Amino acid sequence: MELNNYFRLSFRGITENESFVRSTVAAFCTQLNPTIEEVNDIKTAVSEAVTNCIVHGYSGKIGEIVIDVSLFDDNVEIKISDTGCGFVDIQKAMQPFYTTKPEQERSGMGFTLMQAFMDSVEVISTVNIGTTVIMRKNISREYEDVRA
Amino acid sequence: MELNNYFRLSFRGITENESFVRSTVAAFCTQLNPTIEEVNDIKTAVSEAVTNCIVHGYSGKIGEIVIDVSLFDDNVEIKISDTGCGFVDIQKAMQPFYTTKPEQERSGMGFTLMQAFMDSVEVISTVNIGTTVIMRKNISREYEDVRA
Amino acid sequence: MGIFSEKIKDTVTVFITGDIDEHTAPELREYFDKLIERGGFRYMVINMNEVDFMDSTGIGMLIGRYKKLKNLSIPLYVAEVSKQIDKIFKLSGLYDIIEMVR
Amino acid sequence: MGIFSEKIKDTVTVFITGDIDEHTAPELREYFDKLIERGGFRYMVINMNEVDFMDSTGIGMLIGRYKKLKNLSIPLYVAEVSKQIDKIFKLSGLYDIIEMVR
Ligand SMILES: Nc1ncnc2c1ncn2[C@@H]1O[C@H](COP(=O)(O)OP(=O)(O)O)[C@@H](O)[C@H]1O
Ligand SMILES: Nc1ncnc2c1ncn2[C@@H]1O[C@H](COP(=O)(O)OP(=O)(O)O)[C@@H](O)[C@H]1O
Repeated sequence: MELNNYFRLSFRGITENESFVRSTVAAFCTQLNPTIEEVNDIKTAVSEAVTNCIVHGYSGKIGEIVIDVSLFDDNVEIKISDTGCGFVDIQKAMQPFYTTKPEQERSGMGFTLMQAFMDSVEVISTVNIGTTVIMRKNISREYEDVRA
Repeated sequence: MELNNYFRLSFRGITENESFVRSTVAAFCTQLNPTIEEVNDIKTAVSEAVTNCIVHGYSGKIGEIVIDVSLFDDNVEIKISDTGCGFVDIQKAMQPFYTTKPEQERSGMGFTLMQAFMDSVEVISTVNIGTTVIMRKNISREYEDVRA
Repeated sequence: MGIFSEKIKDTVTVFITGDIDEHTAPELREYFDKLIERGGFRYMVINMNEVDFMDSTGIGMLIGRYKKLKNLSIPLYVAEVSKQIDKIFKLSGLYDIIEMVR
Repeated sequence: MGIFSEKIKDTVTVFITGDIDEHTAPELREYFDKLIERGGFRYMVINMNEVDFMDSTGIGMLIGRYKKLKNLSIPLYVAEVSKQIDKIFKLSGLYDIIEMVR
């Protein structure tokens, strides 16, 4: 599995940047010739993880968010990190509809969507240190091969 | 002059990334409501500086390029850096048609276009350490004000 | 992001354009809640034809509106949901409370 | 990026689509140089209508082709240059050697 390309993006954790960030990740992933559906899955998963950094990790304060995107032959790895509050019970957090901010109308479906739209989701979180989410997705190159 | 938003992008210095990078910078700058012409100017200037990192800074080898984009009330600052070979005579390098790679059909017009399309261009270069180009451009918010 | 509505007989249809995410949700919520407060309709339909993107913040926002309307016995429907948003509706069970109409 | 050409009488017109930059220049150069080697035309026009972007790498590439054609006494023209690329042509004095045609 060879690393063919990568970027790292650090940005201000404000909601204004959400659309910019998911579009940037999606634009980069087009180098793997994904389907439109795969691109949309990636956009959704990125949006979930970035929203969590802003809403939960930094809740109210403004912090920096870092995204690493690595392209391999037929898959992408996306790592999204904050240096915010962190959390303890990762298994509980990943349950559908579990949220610590119901008063803000959060649905608790963030991790569920990340897991549904990506092939794997790994979470590393330490209280007062921060949270890193690592997601991977295979991109089938079938379409490209047919045309080639 | 308040910093309203910023990002830092590090990426592999390969020509495949040029189009991705200039589009990413342009997409971010739309937060200042630039005209189409201003966006195109920024794209061209970014492309010149990134090409220089790849072609001159790292010439042949693959290195990392870092872009910092900072948005202020009515202007943008773009900093583009490589850790490549660097160069000595900055004044000479900035002259129109001056190039050290005429055999590669380089035009020597890179810095000239950066200067024409941005309001200021500053170059810091140290041999064997690398090169940083800092460009600034005012974005007139007239159009937005008229509509508002 | 944009939002506007149209009332025909008993039904108000809300058209959303652009993205539904953490950045746009506050404005969407405000629009919906003013509309609900003003009242004068018996059914609400959200037309999603021009929605480019929605994430789980949208789920929370929709469930919130569903609850407010339920208290007033006003049913909520959606129309013209894109493939990606349809996947999100199915995954989250949203269709159980917000029915799809044509 | 794409490139193709069309010969009508003495004139070959080359159509470029997409971006002209350090990434696409090698393929463009190769196409032009094969076309020039093959010959069979007295004038060359580059139609830029579908070019989305060009930077100074494009200037170098065009000057290179101009020189090759000049050795063969074949004049080079451009057509349908966008506003941004027009600015680049003017700044670099490219119009002095590559004339604009309609
Ligand atoms: N980056 C983060 N920093 C701190 N806590 C987080 C982070 N991401 C997720 N969490 C915790 O995990 C819970 C579940 O997250 P998620 O499934 O995305 O649902 P929601 O965002 O709607 O609450 C959150 O309510 C929060 O307590
Ligand atoms: N990042 C860089 N690293 C090393 N040398 C550079 C760099 N950028 C520019 N130079 C030097 O400055 C010269 C002029 O640059 P420029 O005006 O962009 O023209 P061109 O790229 O066509 O040579 C280059 O030929 C090179 O010698």
